Amino acid sequence: MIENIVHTTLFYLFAAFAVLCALAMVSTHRILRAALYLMGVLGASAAFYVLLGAEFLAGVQILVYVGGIVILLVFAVMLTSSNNLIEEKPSLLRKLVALILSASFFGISSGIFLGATFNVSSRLSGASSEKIQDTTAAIGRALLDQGEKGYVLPFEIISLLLLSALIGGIVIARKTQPEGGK
Amino acid sequence: MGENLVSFLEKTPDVSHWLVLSSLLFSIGLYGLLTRRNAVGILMSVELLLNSGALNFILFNRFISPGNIDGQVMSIFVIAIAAAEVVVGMAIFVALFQQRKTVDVTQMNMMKG
Amino acid sequence: MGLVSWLVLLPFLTTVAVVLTPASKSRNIRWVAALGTGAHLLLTAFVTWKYWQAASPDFPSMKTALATKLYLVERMPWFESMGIQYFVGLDGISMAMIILTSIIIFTGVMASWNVEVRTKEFFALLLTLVTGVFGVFVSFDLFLFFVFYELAVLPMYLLIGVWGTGPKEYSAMKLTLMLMVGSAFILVGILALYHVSGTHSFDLITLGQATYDSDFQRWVFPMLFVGFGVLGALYPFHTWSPDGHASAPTAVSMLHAGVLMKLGGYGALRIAVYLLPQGAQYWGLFFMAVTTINILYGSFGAITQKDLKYFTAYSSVSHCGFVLFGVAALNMMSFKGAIIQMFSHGIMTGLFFGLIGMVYGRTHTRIIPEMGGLAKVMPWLATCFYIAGLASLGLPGFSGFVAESSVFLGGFFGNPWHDITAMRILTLLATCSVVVTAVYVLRGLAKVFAGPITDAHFEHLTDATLTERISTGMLVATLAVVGLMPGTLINLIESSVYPLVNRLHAIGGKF
Amino acid sequence: MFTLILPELIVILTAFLILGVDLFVSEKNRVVLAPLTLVGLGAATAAIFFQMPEAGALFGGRFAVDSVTWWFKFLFILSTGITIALSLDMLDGRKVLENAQTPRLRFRGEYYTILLFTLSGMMFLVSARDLITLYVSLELATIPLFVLASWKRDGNAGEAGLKYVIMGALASALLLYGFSLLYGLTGQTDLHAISQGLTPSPLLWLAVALIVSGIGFKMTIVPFHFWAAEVYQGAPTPITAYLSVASKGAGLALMFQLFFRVFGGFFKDWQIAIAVFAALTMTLGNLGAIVQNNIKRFMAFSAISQAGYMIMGFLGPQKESIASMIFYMWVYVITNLAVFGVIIFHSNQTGKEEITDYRGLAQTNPLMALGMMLGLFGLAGIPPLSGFVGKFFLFSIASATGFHWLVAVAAVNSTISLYYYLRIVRQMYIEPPAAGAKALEVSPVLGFTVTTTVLASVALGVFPFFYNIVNAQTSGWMSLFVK
Amino acid sequence: MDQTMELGFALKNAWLILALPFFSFLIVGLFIRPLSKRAAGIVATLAIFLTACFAYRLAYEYFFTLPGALEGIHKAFVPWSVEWLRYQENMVVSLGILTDPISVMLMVVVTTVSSLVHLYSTGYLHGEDGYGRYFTYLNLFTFSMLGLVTAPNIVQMFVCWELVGASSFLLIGYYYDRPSAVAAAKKAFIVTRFADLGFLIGMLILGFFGFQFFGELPASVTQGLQPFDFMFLTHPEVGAKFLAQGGSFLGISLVTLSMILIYMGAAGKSAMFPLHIWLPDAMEGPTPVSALIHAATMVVAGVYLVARMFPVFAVSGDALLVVAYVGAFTCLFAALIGCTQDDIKRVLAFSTLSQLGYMMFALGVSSFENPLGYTASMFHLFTHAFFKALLFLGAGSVIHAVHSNSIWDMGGLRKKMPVTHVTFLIATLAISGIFPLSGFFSKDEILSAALESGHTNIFVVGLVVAGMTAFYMSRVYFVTFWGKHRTEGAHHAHESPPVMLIPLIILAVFSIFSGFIPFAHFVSLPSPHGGEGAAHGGIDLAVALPSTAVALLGIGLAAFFYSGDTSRIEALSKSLGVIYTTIKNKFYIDEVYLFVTHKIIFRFIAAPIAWFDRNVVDGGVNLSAWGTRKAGSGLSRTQTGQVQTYGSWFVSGVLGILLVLWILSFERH
Repeated sequence: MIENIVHTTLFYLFAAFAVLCALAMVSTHRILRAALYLMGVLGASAAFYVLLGAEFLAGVQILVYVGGIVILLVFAVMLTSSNNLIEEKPSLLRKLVALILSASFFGISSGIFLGATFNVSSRLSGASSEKIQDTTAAIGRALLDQGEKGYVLPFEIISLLLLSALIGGIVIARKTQPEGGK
Repeated sequence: MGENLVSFLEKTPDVSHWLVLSSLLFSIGLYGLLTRRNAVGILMSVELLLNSGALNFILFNRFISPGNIDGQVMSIFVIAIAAAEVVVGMAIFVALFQQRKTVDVTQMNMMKG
Repeated sequence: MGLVSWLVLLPFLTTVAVVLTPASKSRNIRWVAALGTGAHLLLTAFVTWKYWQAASPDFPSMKTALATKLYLVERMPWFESMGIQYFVGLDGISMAMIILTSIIIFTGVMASWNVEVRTKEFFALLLTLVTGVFGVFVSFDLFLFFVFYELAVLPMYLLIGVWGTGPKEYSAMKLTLMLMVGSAFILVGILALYHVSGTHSFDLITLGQATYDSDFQRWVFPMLFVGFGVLGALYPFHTWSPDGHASAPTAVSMLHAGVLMKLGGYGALRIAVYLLPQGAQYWGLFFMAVTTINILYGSFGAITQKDLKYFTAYSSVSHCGFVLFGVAALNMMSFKGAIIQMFSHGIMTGLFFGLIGMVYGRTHTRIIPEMGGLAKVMPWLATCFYIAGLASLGLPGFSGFVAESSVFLGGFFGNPWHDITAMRILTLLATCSVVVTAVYVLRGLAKVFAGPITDAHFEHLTDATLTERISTGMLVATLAVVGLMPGTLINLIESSVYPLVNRLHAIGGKF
Repeated sequence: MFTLILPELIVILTAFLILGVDLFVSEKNRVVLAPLTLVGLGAATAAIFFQMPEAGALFGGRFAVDSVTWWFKFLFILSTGITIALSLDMLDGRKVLENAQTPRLRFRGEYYTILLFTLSGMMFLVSARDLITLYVSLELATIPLFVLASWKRDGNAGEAGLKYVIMGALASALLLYGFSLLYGLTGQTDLHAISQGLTPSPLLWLAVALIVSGIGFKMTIVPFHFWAAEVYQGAPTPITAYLSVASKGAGLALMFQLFFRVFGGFFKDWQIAIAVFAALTMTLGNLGAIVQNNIKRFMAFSAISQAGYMIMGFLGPQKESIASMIFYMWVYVITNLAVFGVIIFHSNQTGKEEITDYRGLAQTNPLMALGMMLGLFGLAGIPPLSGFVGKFFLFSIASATGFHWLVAVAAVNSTISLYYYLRIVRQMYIEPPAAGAKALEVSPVLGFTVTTTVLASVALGVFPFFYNIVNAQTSGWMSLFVK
Repeated sequence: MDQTMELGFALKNAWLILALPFFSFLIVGLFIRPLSKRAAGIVATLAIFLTACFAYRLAYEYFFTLPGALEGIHKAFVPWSVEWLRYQENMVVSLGILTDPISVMLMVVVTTVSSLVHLYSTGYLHGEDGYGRYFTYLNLFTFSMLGLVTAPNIVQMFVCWELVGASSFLLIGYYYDRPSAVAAAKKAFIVTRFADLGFLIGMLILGFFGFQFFGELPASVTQGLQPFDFMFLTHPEVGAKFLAQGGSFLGISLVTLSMILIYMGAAGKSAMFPLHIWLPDAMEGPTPVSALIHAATMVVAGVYLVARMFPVFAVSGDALLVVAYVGAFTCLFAALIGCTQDDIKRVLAFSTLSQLGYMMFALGVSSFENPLGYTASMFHLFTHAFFKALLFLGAGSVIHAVHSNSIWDMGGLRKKMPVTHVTFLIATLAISGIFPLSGFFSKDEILSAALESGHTNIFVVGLVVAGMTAFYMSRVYFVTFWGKHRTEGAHHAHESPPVMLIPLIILAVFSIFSGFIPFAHFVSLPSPHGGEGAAHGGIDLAVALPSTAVALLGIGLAAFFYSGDTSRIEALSKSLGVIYTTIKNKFYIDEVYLFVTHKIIFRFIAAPIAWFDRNVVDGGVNLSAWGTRKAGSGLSRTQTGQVQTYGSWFVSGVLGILLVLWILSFERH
């Protein structure tokens, strides 16, 4: 089953890439590089989505995440650290604590995952098993459907969220000197 | 050796493999969140966390209930929420930067005790 | 609105009236308070009469009763789904306590006639406090009881903190917190009773009809007893009392030592012993031992005190020990003695603190060695002081003797559940305190009032004013009336003590 | 059917209306915004009452209304309304002293709009019946608050915002991860369907743990509470008040949604954990409050300890649990807002936030001091104030489920809390006023707000009316989820 | 008591004997005293005279009109009682009046002496500030003493016992601005209080057994009685039950223990060694008070109590022995000290102690087989009341004239104060036991009782002390009235006013003639089996001759040493050296007490307790507060302000919950 082999190989390749990018992202001292590595992780994630059969999501991931959010983050970096793009190192203690915590989280959770039995759908025996074929259309319909399977409500809620984030962002970031300060 | 590899590769990654991957990404994100000194760096780590959450939804959608698209929809919302968080976070960091001339979180301890 | 509700409502209305009186005229405020409490005194007399009319026909039948019988009862659902009611009524014990409180608050108002700083707040808080106290004594729903219980404790903080002397903030805080910790344990006990009884009611009578297994009783009883004991100055939770009393203004000390500390003994008897007879049987001897320490320790502690208020506070620790001792001794006489001791000590210590306040107001010192020969310039106060002192050492003819002898007899006679020899030894040890009391009381009195005048400016001090005379005179008269005619009080309370004892025997069991 | 979502619609429409009006009126005339908002909130409340006996679902069951949602929504609207009333002086600026150090808040229109958006988020949160709606509305109820917390744009506000946003993002990520596991365990997003499909397993515990962290963040449960102190301190005081009441209420609602609806089947498994966390939260919150000097920080720790009491209601499937928690939440909201009313009044007038700045308030402003004292006593749970009654009911649940030790811990904690509340009372009543201190001016709105909240706080405790209604409506609710 | 019997007016209205002084006390104290001091004195005195008349009438009715009275059968009964204090059912204490020979006898004594002292005091205290107060107290004392005497039950006895103690306290401290008086009052009260502790505990034990036996005994015994009633407690069947069921504690039978404890109370009040220390100091009170309280009435209450409880004492023979030996020892001990004192009142006080010792050992040596001691003791109590009161009042008269208490400040007063002198002489002779004065009869009866009961050692002590009594009393007499006046005060002394002299004369008459009363006819030990004990009166020459001889010897010695110049006695005292100083310092008993109370109890019990309370117990409370605060500030250190630290807590919180849930689920599943 060559498909499977490709699938698996891709999985491990992208996984390795994503993990390396992620590690690089959290350990680099240059914040802009971190943004770049983040982009790598997110890109790899898009690939994961494709592997998982969520092509639409992969597109969204590339467009919104890589194209939007990371750019925004880069702007943020520019706006906030114009004169020191190189970050100082965190203290050893903090690194140690973080290492212990994240490692134990990883250890415990992956232990649980490996030991857990999932109610894996029987229809899913291979990558090409039957599933909703046109996910893009299905998602589009679902987002505006008011019925049983519809997501119009969270969709509207998220629009309110984005709106208020927008308004808030403007209010906060607007360049005015606060009154009465020092 | 080669046989082993092939038989290994022939078995497509199972739900737990995916989960371990997402858990690894999540843990790395946590590490970043707990160590980065630049607030924006922390925000990036948060993206990593949210991303692995979204990944979870998609992989579960794929493996557990391929008959619907709930997981994928959730991932879309997660991406939107991540965007909103970044917007707000960025605004706050920028405003803070105007006041304190830095966004090093280790120096953000004027209030404590 | 029945009569009993008015007992609580009247002080509350007086509080309101005080609040509404313009603050600029402290004279008017005093009068409002005096009229309100005076009216309460009349109301109490009337209620007592009504109670007597209602209750006296039942006296013979109460001898075998297993449940407390209440009179002039008013019931109203409150938080219905929880079974919480507004349930007030009277039995003999609460009637006695109401009389005590009514007397003390009236005399307390009289004794605070010269409070000039923030008069309005003072009287408002004082009356709030007393509203709580009346509430406790009439409520027979444990929730309501607890509400009033805390209401009675808290105003103390401000009363001591604002109008007190010395390290007042410290004392006020200590007092409030210790009492609140005590009430926390009470709360645990009350809730446990409610849920374990399965009656879905906080009504004391209903709870009394439920059965509790003995393990449960064993752990809840000490919770309740210690919880109430904190307010009753149970050793070693008594240390709020010396500091608190020493810092408190006159009327507050009077009310606190006179009435509030009684809530402890009252609650221990009314709730802990009544509801948990087996717990009481299990722990009785232990608490007798602890209260014996109280009694001796308080009296020895009083010997070396230099400050009159500390002196009286330690004596209160000792005397309140008798109350709890009586409660823990679990028999008819000791219960009766405990109740009479509550009444007696209330009046006596009210008198003591009132007098100390009056003397302090004149000499501006409470340090015993600094005073001397005051009897010459203030014969009235000296006489009253001597009377209070003699009453406190249990001189027959005053109520203290009636109480203490009952407690001693009760302790000595023992009960079926505890080792009689141990009880007797404890009783005898407790009895020894009468000598120690005599020592410290007489030493103190002799130093302050007798002998030559020690300070030239004492020569020009004046004797008691009219309000002070009314206040002290009333208390002295009460002491003497109860002491000379103990039947008045005994007839009032006796029928209500029977159920407590009968329950112990009916729901008994050896461990 | 339409009326089910009417309150939310009214709130959202009001938000847009405000946004629109704000665009077209001059700065001076923007004072009309506040009344407009309040009218909108009033209308939403009316809508809730209008729908009250009606329960049902919309959007294919993603949105539902039942007896519990009414009370939560009503509560959120009320706390938003009071928060707005408390903000008026700072926004419209009529009563702020000229030399006060507290800067006026700007951007009224945006302020109200964002508040209303978060309000709508909370309302959706209560009604959400699937993971996705729940998560999205939770974010709507959270993310705009980051903005509000740093609205003042001074250093402290920025720091507060930073901490809030980072911790908020972390919490939201953890919660999301937990949700994803729930989804993975059952393949469902519908809360009811999830609860049917769950069986106890380590994976479930991992999901629960992650979810608890998200809830703990909202409700400030130890050890997820650390952000609260700084955020409360740095945020504008009305927002602090809002965070301490509405946001916490949202947390409680979230916990209702998850612990009753989803995990209700095996409460015995998490019961002890709840007890432990309740004990930890109230104890550490109280201990933290003892040493505070800044009144807002102080209130933060007080609020933390209150959260510990609140979750006692989750200890067991008692008939009264729901009513007790809702009642306590109500009581807490009203009482806390009364206290914040006085704090806002005081800091508006003096610009000071230290506890010692309250010295002698009883002599300069006796009524405000009285209100503050009653409010604080209410928080400490002193009878006959409603705070006591509320706590009593919660303790009763712990007692009924056999957690007597927790009752003891909680009751002793009440005493500790009394200690620090009394510190303020001491400043107000016992300490003399600073030399030359004059009576501070009380604006009518604040005066009215404080008065009504204090009165309500007393009345809730004395009159059983409110509790009885809540109890009557909600007593059967839990039996649907918890066996 | 036979209900159909006709009672006379006084017996029917017996309550008046308490009511008169009580209401007089109230009215004088509350209403008259503030208005007029003079009126207070008059009213108080009149009231007591009225009471005295009533008591005489009552005594007459009791001893002469009741059926069988003339045959010498005097039954005890309770003519009046009301319920006073109901401890519980079957445990009721009533307030009442018990009439039996000794109570009626003491009513007479108390009212007589009291009324005379009242009268005397109107003169003695004339013009003093506390005049009204004084009479109030005196009335209170009279009431309490009468209550004690008439008590039908042990609780009333105790109540009045305490009340006489209190009024004694008030009267000793009458001069409250004089520190010595205050100290003496305090001492008197505390010492007797300490003794009363024994009484109280004894009473508890008795009460308990009384209550227990009460239910077990047939109604014929308990009819109309209560467990605390004397008539019940002293009932022979109760005594038998005591012996049978009383049990023991530490090897002592409980009945003995309780009687010894009760005797402790009695010893305190009657100032038996070692509880005697208060009585000499009590002389700080005004002299009439000393006469009334500390000589004639209150101090004999202890004797009275022992007599009252005699049947129970008799049940426990050991307790009686204690009574006898303590009495005898005190008798000797006090007489020894009496020989060395200089303060006239102190000499009298020690003589009182000594005489009380007589009474006590007289009771101690008697038994149902040898009942003479009982009668003798009561007889001596009776006569002693008069002559000792007379001595005190006489001394008061002298002090009033000389303004000093020391006998060495007096001298040569026999010319200046003839009436005082003569009456004092009569009293001296009476106490010395010279025929035919009253003391002779009663003392002889005591001595012969001791001899007859076989307690020869006690008899010898009694005989020796008789001589010593004569010696030290004559010493006082000679030093005071003979020789030259030694001070200005003595020089200017003049006779007291008539109000003071009249009581002296009346008492002198009593002192002379009361010995001739056929006392055994009226007072004798009721035999346990009904009927009267065979007490015989009359003079036993075998005793009378030696006792008279030693008395005369004592007087002679006193005359030899003191009638003229004092060099002889100085030489003698010098030669005795340490022994003399020890005796003069009252064997340093006071110092021992002072050491025990101040140095041991105050310093090693009270002060440490106070310290312990403030530092350890209170320290514990403060420590918990401190600990809480420390925990708070420690905790606030975790609030570092570092958002990533918070994040770490957050994540560890998640892991923590996970572990908790996991472990719990292990336990459950």
